Parts: sequence; structure tokens; C-alpha cells
Amino acid sequence: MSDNMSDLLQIDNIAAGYGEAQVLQNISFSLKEGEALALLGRNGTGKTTLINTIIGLTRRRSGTIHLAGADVTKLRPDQRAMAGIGWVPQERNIFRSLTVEENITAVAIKGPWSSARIYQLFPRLAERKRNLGTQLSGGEQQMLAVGRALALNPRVLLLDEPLEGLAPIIVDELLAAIRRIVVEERMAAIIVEQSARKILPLTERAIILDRGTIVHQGPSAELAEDTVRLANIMGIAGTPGAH
Amino acid sequence: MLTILLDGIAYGMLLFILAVGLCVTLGLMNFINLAHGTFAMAGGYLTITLMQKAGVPFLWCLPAAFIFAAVLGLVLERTLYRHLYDKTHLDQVLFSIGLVFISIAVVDYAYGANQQIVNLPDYLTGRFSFLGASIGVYRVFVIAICGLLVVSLQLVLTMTRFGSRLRAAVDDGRVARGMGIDVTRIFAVTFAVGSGLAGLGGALGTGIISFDPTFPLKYMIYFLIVISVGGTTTITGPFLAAILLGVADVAGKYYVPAVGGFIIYTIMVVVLIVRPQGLFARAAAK
Amino acid sequence: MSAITPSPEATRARAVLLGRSRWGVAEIIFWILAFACYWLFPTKLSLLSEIAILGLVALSVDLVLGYAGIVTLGQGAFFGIGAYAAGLAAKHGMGTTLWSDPVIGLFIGGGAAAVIGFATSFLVLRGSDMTRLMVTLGVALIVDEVVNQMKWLTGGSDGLQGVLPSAVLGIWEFDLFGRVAFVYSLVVLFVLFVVARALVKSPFGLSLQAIKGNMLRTRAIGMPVNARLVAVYTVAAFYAGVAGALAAQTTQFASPDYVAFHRSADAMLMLVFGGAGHLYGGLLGSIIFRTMQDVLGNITPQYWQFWLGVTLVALVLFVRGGILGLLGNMLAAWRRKGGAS
Amino acid sequence: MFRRQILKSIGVAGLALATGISAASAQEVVKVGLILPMTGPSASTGRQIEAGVRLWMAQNGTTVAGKKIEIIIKDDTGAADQSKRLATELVVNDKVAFLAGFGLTPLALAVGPVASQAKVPAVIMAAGTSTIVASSPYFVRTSFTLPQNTAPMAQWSAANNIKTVVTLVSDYGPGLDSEKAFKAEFEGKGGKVLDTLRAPMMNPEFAAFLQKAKDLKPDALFLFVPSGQGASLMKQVGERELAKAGIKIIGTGDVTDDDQLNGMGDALIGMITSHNYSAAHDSPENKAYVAAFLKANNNMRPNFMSVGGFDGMAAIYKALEKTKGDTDGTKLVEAMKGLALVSPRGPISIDATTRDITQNVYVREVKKVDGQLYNVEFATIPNVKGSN
Amino acid sequence: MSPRILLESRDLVKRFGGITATDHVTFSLPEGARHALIGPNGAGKTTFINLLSGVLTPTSGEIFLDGANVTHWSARKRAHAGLARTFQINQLFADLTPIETLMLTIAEREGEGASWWRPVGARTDFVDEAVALLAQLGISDIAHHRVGQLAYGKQRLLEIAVALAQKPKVLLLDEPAAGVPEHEREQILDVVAALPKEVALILIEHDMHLVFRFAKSISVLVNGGLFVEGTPEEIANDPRVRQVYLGEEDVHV
Repeated sequence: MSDNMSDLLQIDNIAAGYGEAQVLQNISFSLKEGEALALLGRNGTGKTTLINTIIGLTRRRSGTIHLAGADVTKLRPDQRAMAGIGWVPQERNIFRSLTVEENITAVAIKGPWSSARIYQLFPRLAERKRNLGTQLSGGEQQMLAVGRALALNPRVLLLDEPLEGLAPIIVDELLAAIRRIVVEERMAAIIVEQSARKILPLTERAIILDRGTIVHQGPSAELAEDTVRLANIMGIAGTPGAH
Repeated sequence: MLTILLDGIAYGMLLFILAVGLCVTLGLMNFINLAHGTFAMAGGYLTITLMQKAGVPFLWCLPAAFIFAAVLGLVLERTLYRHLYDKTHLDQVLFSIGLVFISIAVVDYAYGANQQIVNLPDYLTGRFSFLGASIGVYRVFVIAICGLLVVSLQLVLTMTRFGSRLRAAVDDGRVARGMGIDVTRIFAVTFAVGSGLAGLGGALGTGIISFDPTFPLKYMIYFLIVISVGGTTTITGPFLAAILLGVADVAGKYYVPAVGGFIIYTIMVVVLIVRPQGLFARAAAK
Repeated sequence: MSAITPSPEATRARAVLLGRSRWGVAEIIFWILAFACYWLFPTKLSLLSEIAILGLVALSVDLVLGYAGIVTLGQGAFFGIGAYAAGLAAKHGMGTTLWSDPVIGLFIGGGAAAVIGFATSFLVLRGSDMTRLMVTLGVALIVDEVVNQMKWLTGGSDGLQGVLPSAVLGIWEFDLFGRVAFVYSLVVLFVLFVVARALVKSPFGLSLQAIKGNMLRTRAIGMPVNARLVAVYTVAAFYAGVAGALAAQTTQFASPDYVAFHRSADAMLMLVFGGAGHLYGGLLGSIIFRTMQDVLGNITPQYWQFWLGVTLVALVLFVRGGILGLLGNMLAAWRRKGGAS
Repeated sequence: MFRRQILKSIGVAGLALATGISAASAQEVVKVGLILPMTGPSASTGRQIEAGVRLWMAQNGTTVAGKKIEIIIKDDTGAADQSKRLATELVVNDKVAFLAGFGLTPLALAVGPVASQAKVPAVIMAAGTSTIVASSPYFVRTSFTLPQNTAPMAQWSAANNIKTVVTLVSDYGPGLDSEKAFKAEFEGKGGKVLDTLRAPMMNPEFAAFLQKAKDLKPDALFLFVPSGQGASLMKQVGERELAKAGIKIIGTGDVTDDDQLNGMGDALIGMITSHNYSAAHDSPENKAYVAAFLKANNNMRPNFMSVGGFDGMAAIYKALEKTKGDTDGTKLVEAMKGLALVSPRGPISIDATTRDITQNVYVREVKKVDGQLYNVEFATIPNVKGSN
Repeated sequence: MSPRILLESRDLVKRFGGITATDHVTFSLPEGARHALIGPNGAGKTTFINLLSGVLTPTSGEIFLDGANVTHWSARKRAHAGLARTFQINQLFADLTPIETLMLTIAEREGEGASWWRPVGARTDFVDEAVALLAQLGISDIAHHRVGQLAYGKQRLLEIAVALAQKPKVLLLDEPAAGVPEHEREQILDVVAALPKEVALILIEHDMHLVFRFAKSISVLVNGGLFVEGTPEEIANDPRVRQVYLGEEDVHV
């Protein structure tokens, strides 16, 4: 299936869901080394399910997932994580009985992203090292979630709505950090976002999901220009009947 | 007065060490393992056997009991228990009671129904005076071991990477898996340690109480009381609860013998009504 | 759609809803067989009346646990309270035969248990499974200790002796063969079963299942959740109390063992073993559990617990939903086979 | 010398067995229903009695007065309603001629009405509350009663310079029996009971009670717990060093149960108890009994429960011999009244009016004999009645 | 004469730890309202609904239902007073059937919920009503299936049917169409539209087609606070709203 051996992450024909319900069908796309991908779509279109499927937390019906050429379809989530998939969950899911420091060290794997570098990226976290994860503000939790995923030194980073529900200043800070990770450090990443405008500039390509299938794939820059399409996708079309 | 206090603490410690393993399996893994006493019994009977048949010194029996019960726990976890994690609590109760019945019959077959006792080495028997109170050496020994155990468990849990990975797995198993933590293996090890602690508790218990095949049923209620009063989210909760219960029980029987039998149960009911999650449970954080 | 002639859907829905409370063939056979035991196993009538009594306890646990979802390890307390209340009534008789009449005794036993059940029901309204388990257990242990301490009333650990109930309804004397005891116990079980059956098929029963299923929603549709739970807990206590009264009358004594922890545990085990939430689960569970215990106990008086344990473990590992679940699976398999051929 | 005796008895048993089997087909069978706690907390009582019963049958054959004796063992798990049901079934279905066993007082009491109604003799081989036998005219006891075993202890104490005593008993029927008997006898002889402590039955921890006893500084501490619980108690008695505080430990022989005595440790040496049986009883009958028992039961030492079973079986045999095989219950009970025999524990008889056992009670001291702990008897109070 | 106010919140605040999920919301809903509540994820829409319906208790502020101060009433009492809601995530009784679920709700509404002798189905009028409701929502075919085994969309419809069976004065719909296939969404709205016109409705919805079809008034909630209120046209043409949704730049009001 793999027509391009340099693909870091390759998703072929995935169908998946939870329990009896099937949410995703016929999902195929790939991600190159160093590439950042925006995953867009309205609420409930399957973005998070797709991220969870890559981690291995959903029930897969069919299809395969390759990471750096190796088939990880049958691997457990923890094995996939060890194989190089870093995950920033939608709800952040900071381990609540662990301190900030422990949240990072508990999952850390040796590599360029040391604790020191993570603290350098998020100086706020360094200040709150000894605090429990639950004592952090929403923005700090989000930073910790990103830092925790980096501590795994993954080959590809999956960010599930990293800006959701955050104060504007924090959003700017996080966007700067994400820019540094994916643009400057060239870490491959998939970023799920509602705020398309914020994330399109950071990514090379964008995928739009609707009702569990991919309805658009293309360069981010192109999509950013296409306001009509964007408005349609994001569902605030203005008048009834507009499609 | 001090004697009563120390007797109570020692009794509480015995309850604690028997129950702490259950705290691990029930509190951390949310598995209602009523067969916990079986592992304690395994440790107790191993000690009896080693001392009576092989003449092994008592102090060597303690680690041996830990290892024996831990291995037994690990084997049962890998073969049976792991199939039960996602079943209902009722299924878990039925299953673990089944195991208790089996263990009772097996021990009865191997050792007979009568009570088994061991004689402690001389250096652990006897009493000494402290601040005018007379204190049993063995009770102090039990308190010391339990104190050490709580401190080291707490250290392992809070200071080591294993501890933080375990807590992560408990906090959110799904996300922990997604972060590369092999939750299954951590739980297996944890279950083994929990069983091992029960075994150690059983071995220590031989110095104070006698063992017969009905041990797992007879002490089940006490384990559950300690755990439910202390709450299952911490190690220190059951530790403090055990001290409270032990002291209340001994002091109650000493000073107001007429209601001595009610004290433990009443404390439990009152605590659970006021604080359904246990006296020392961490406030559920979200 | 007019209000006078119902739509076909409404007619059908009505038929389905009412059909659910109609007696099925299997049920009728079950009860015919139960009564036929009188002739089928004339030598085992004592065991059978004991099973009927245990079945009644398991039924009471089913009401609380299987329907309302409250985990309880305290039903033994109500059983014991019923036994002592009925036993004392029969023993002291107040000089009249009325007090020692077994049927009156049932109400005395059940009533006493219901009063305590109502009083303690408020303790189980909140908390997790584990909390409820321990609170109910704690109450039972306290009752046990009370029975032990009140020697002047209960006879302490020697038990309450001299419980000599008069003839049932003044007609049938209890006999050594256990004939009257069996028929009496089974009739009481049957009557209470019919009531329980009506109860769980009624809107009240439906609301219990709803509470068990989703407490958030039951509150949102305006259901007084706590009142329902208090009601069912009290009714179940009454049932267990009646069972205790039956036990005291048929064995002619009451002992602290009737209040002991293992009574509660056995009742719950039998229910889960049989399958909770179907009324019949507890009955089947007590039949199979006690029969196994009796048969195995005769084969190996010392080690029957081993085989019982193996059965429990195997049942949990391989079957979902107890014996009833097993029967359901077998029925489904048989139907599939039947459908294919 | 013992060995020859054992061989002889085994030979007899073998012969009896052989003849019994060959004749069985032509023989009428007399069934004995043995209701014992074989599982649960009192299981050890059941095991000892069963072993005693089986030993009697092995030594005396299975045929009496031309009838074959068959025993049916049922486990009542220590629950009274089970004892009652099993008794009913044994009487109704198995048509047993005797009921026997009964590990605990409530279990025996529950069976009383069945025995009365069915007119089947019920031989109490263990339960020790004094009132049981009076509750049914078909009860006969071959074990002991608590007052019977306790009173001599009180007498000995009073005579041996013990002025004050604290009693500690299990909080249930026999315990209270024992406490009452001790107090009455001891205070009647001028002693003083400082306090009567009662420990709950379901209790592994005696620290509070023992400490209280120690703080009261009596001359002696009197103990009673049921068979099987002595080990835990004595462990804690030893730990508290009451002896060093000048408190003598006395009690009934239940506490220094032969079944467990040897494992209890040297701390017990010197403890004085009174009881009806010791495995160290010095008589040829007992030496043979102990030797045969050890051999047949994988070196389990016989205790007072086992002789209750052994002698109970003896009483059943003798009664059948006396009635010449007639299994009418009333006649059998009559036949047992006044029965006297030489048991391993010494001479015993069944009181003709009370149907309770009359036997010697011995005052014993725990001593080390050949490296093992035994209750060594040093005084005998002859022919003590079980109840009045 | 101004219309009767059925539901009102005054200065309502809810804090979870340090996070303010509902930020001083003052809001009123007149009789017959068809009101939509929109806003980005995490804006506090569901928290607001939970406060109104009594699932959560507010940190401060007051709630009035048809003139009565219900701030400290339980969810049950509010339900009896005429407030019904649906949940964002289905809250149904997996072991019952749809018809049983509705029978239960109707019985509860009519004060017959504790009736314990007559079987469910004995009250013909209840059955007729339940059947009619199922028909209205187009789920008559699954009337007797176990709810737990139903497809998500069907459960969603039942979720609404339960709320309708309460015959509410005020109905709060929390994303009723989430997860429902497109062609079935219109059906849900049709049912809602067919409600008696005096019933006041609040709808939380992300599908803007539905919102604009349904709503006569719209509130936009951002970061727990009321951001903008207006008619659909006003909202659709408000550049700030577009920005909030499309996330160009954060807007400071």
C-alpha cells in the first residue's frame, strides 16, 4: 500500500468507533517526516476518534496504521506510544495525583526533549514543578499535557484541540510553543483545532473531516484563503440553506 | 494507660498489615478481592510449615512468606484475576468467595482443621518497661515493621518512577496507556506486591493469633472495615484507620467491656455515613 | 387518532406491556414442580422447606440489589430480627393462641424487620457499592452483637429455645417429616413471590430499574428517588423478616447464627449465582446452591466447600449473569440450532 | 508392651471387620447418625470426635448383638438449623437408631425436640452446657459439663493459698456456665472473685482483657475458652507475662486442649487446670487408646472431644448389647441409664436420673514429658456429677 | 403587556476550583420562546443548563422558574414544576424499552410512579400517549427493543421523547442533534417545533443550519459569560461572532 517509503505515519482505509457504534470510515492519509497537519471539522465529526484510533484506544474495524514503515495496527496503546506516538489528549487528562515534575518523569524516554528543555519551552511549568497537576490553571495543564507528550520524545505528536477553552494570552503562548515544536524543530504533528485560522499558518497541509470521512485534503495556505469553504466547514454559514 | 494504647496500636498494626494489600488491589485497581485473606493465610501457613517442619528461623520466614504469597498472587492474577477486571463488582465477589472456599478446603486437606501456632524466638517474646508501662517485645516489633512498611510503601509510591507510573495508571488507565505505560504489567506487579504484603501480614500474625483454615473468612470483615474506614485512595488512610480501630477496640474493651463488641462496627457505620469515601480519603478531585 | 378507538400500535403496545406481566409457561411449570416436590421428594422435605426460606431471602435481596441496585450484605440482620420476633411471639404467646399462630407470627417477624429496615434505609441512600456493602454489613454485625448481648430476651449464644408455634391457622400441626413445614413455607414463598412479581412489573418496579440504570435521569423526570429506595429497602426487609419468621417456626428455635454474617453473604451469593434482577435468580440459586451443598456434603463432609468454590469460580469465568444467564445462553443456542435446521 | 496390645486390638478389629462384612448381608443394620461440625470454625471438634468414634469401631468391631453398626456422618457446619434438619432427615429417611455428636450447645439444643418427638436417643459427645440433657428425655451425655470440670479447679484454688481470682471466659453459654460454677464454688470456700471478664466469641484479640486482669493483681487468673481457641489465648497470656507479675494461670482443660497443647510453647509449663481427660492420663486403657489414636490419625493427639466420641460409641454398643439388639429408643435410653465403663479417661458412668455423665475430674499441671507438653494429673476428684 | 417570563437567571455564577464556568449570567426566557444558546466548546453552555435544571448548584446568583425562586430546589422538584431537559450525552435506562421509559415518565408526571399493584400498561391513556409520542418521533418501530441496544440516533430521539413526555413549560435541549445523521436531524426539530407554542425552549446546538431554522432569538456564550444576544439575523451578521467561531483574533468586548 505504501507508495512512499518516506511517509512517517501512514493510515490506510481505517474504519473505527466505540463499542457498537462506528464513527470513522474509509480514512486514508499519510504524514511525512517533519510535516504538520491540521485536522479540521465541526464538533462530532470524528476528529478525536481519529486521534484516538491512531493511539489505539478505539475499536478498529478495518484498515492499517504504519509508523515509519512498521505496522503498528496490532500494537497496544502503550506499545504504540513507545514506538513514537506522542499524544496530547483533548481533555488534557493530567494525572491528578502526580506533581508537574512527575507527570513528565513518569512517562519520559531519553532523547532531545529532556525535562530541562520542556521547562525551557514552558517556563511556567518550571515554577510549578512541585504542584499537583490538579492545582494548575487550564492553560498550565495544557502546557503540561504538551510537555508530557514531548517527554516521550515521539516521532509524531498528536495534539487534540490544544487551544480549547483557554484565555487569549495563554493561547498566544501555546501557539508560540507549538510553532517552535513543529516549525522550528520540525517535529511531525497532527493538530486538531476548531480555530482553523490559528492553526492553518502553522501547518503545511489540512484535512477536513465530516461525518467520519475525509471531505477535503489540501495545502493549508490554500484553505486559509478560501473563506467560503472554511465558513461552510466550520458551520457558521450565516443564513439558513447555505451549503 | 500507655500499655493499652500500645496494645491497641499493635492490634491495629496487625489489622493494617493484613489489610494493606487489599488496599492496593481494591483501592488502586478497583477490584473487590474478598480472597485477600487467602494470601495472608498462605503466608501464615508457610511460616508455620517452615518453622515447624524445617526449623527455619522466624525472621527468615517473614520475607519467605512475602515472596511465596506474592508469587501465588502473580500466578493467580495472570491466570484468573485478570479475566475479572472488567466484570461487575458482584461477579468479582462471587469469584473471590469461590477462591476462598477452595483455599479453605485445600488448607484443611493439607493441615487439618485444628489451629496452628508457632512459637516465637526468645528475643521476640517477653516484655520490657517503658515510662512505667509494661510493653510486649513482639508488639513493638510488629509496630516497628508496620511503621517501616508504611514509610517504605509511601516512599516507593511517591518517590520512585514505578510509583508515579502506578499512580498515573490508577488516575487514568486509558491515558496512561496512551503515554506508553504498560498498565497491565504494572497492575500485575502491584497485585503481586499486594498479595505479598498479605502474606507478610499472615506471617507476622502467627506471633499473635493462631491459624486455621477458616482464616480468610474469619478475618475478611476486619480487612474490609479497615479499608472502608480508612478509604482506599491512600496507604496512610488505612494506616491511621487501623490505629484508630485498634486503639478504640482495645481501649473500649478495657474501659467499657459491656459495649466492647460494638465499638469497631459502630465506628465503621458512623464514619461511612459521615464520610462515605472513608475517613482519610483524599477529596475526589476533578 | 381518536381517543375512543386506540391505534393498532397502542393496542399492540398495551398487549406487549401487559404480556410482560402475564405468567409464562416456564413459570407455571416451575411452580407446579415446586409444589410437586411434596410427592417427588418426600424424604427431603426439610431441606426443601429450608430452600424455600433461603429462596425468600434471596428474593428479598433481589428486590434491593437486582432491581434497585443497592448492594447489601445486611439482609441477614432482617432475617434474624424476623426469626427472633416471631420466635418470641410463639414462645411467650401472651397466653393466647393467637400470638403463637404461625401466620400472625409471619406478620410480627416481617413487621419487626420492616421497622428496622425503614429506620436503617436512610443509611444506604448514598455512597458507592463498597460503602453500601460495608454500611449494611456494619448494621448486621451490630444487630448480631445486640442479639448476643440481650441474653434475657434472646437466650444469647445458646439461642432462643422453646419456640413452639401452634398449628398453622389452627389446623395443621408441624410434623417431624416436615410436610406441613414444607407446604407452609412454599405457600408463603409463593404468595410473597406473586406480590413481588406484581411489584416489579408495576410502575413502581419500573422506577426501581430506572434508578438502577440512571439516577441522573430519574431525578430529571421528577422521580422521588430516595423515597423509592426507602420503600423498596423496607419491603425487602419485610420479606427477609418473614423468611426469618418461617425459619424460626419450622425449626422451632432461633439462634445468633440466624443473624450471622454468613446468612447475608449466602443470600447474596445465591442471588448472584442464580442471576440477579429476574426474581427467579434467587430461587434457582438457592435451589442449586443448597442441593449442591447437600449432595457434596454427603459425599465429602469435610471438603464439599472445595467443589462449591470451583463451581463459583467457573461460573463467573465462563458465564455472564449466573445460572439464568447460562440457561439464557443455552436457550439461545438451541433456538439458533432449531432455526438453522 | 504397648505394641503388643495395639497389635492385639488391631487384630481383633480386623477379625471383627472380616466377620462383620461376611455376615452383613444376612444382618439387620443399626444406623448411627453422627452430626458434627466438619467445616467452619469448630471443624477440629468434629474431626476429633469422628476419629474417636472410628477408633472404637475399629477396636470393637461393627457388629453388636448380631446387628451391624453403620455410621452416617453429616456436616452441620456449626449452624443449629442445619443440625436440626440433618437430625430430622436421619430419623425420617435413614431411620437411624441413634443420633450422636453435637459439637456446640445450641446445636444440641436444636436437636432436642427431634429426639423427643422421634423417640430416638441422642448421645451428646461434645456440647458442655449443663442444661442440655434436661431439655429432652432422650439426651444422654458422654462428654462433660462445664460446672463439672470447673468446680474442682475452684476447690483446688481455695485449698492452695489462692485468695483472689479474676475470671476470663468466652461470652457464650458454656463460658458463663463455667464462670458461674467457679465463682460459686470459690467464693463458697472463702475466696474472692475480683472481676468476671467476658471476651466476645468472635475475637482474636485478648489484650484488653488480659491487661485488665493483670492490673487487678489477683492471685490467679481463671480461663475458659472453647476447644480450638486456647492457642490464641495462651499465646497472648504468655506474651503478657502474668506469671512474672505473680499471677497464677488456672483454667479448665479446654484451654490446654491436648490437640494443640504441644504447639503452645513452654510458656505454659506450670499452668494448673482441671478437666476430665488428659492424653497423659496414667492408665493402661489410655496408653493403648493414645497409641492407637496417634497411629490411626497421622499423629494427631487425642483430646477430650475424641474420648467423648469414643465413649459415646461405647455407650451405644453397651446399650444395644443390653437390649439384645432391640432398637426401640426408649429401651435404649433406659439401657444407658446407670451404665458404667472404664474409659481411657478413667471410670465413667451415666447417671440414672439425669442421664448426664459422672466421672473423675483431675487437677493437672502442664509439664514437659519426653520433650512434649502434657497435662500431667496430680490430683483426682472422683465421681463428679455432670448435672443435678 | 409583556409576555410572562417562565425562566430567569440573575447574576448566575458557577466556579469549579479556579475556573469560572458560568460568569454572572443574567438571562430571561419568556413564554413561547425559541431560544438558541451557541458558543465554542468549553464556553459553559452545558454548565449553564445544568445549573438551570438543578444538576449543579450555583456558586452565587438566583434562578426563577415561573416566578418561583428555585435556586435551591432539587432537580426533581424543578421537574415537577414544569422544567424538562435533554442531556448532551444520552441519559437513558439501558435495560428498559422505549415504551417502558415513556410509561415511566408519564406515570411520574401524573403522580402514579409509586403505583405498585397494577402492571405497567394497565393505564390505557398512558399507553396511548406513549405510543403517540413514539410515533411523533418516528421511532414506533423500536418501541419494544432494549434501549441499550438501540442505534445512537434512535436513543437521541428517545432522549427528546422523554423530555416531551414530561409535558414541560420550559424545555432545555442540550445538543439534541449531536451524533444524529443529517436526514434525521430535521425530524427532531419538527417535533420540537410542533410543541405547544406557549412552551419556552432553549436549544444548545452546533449545527447552525438547525439553529437558524429553529431559533427566534440567540445568545452567544463565551468563556462562561453572555457575549452577544440577538435575533438570528443580527447574530449571523455580527462580525464578532464570526470571529469567535472562526478564531481569527480574540475579541475583547
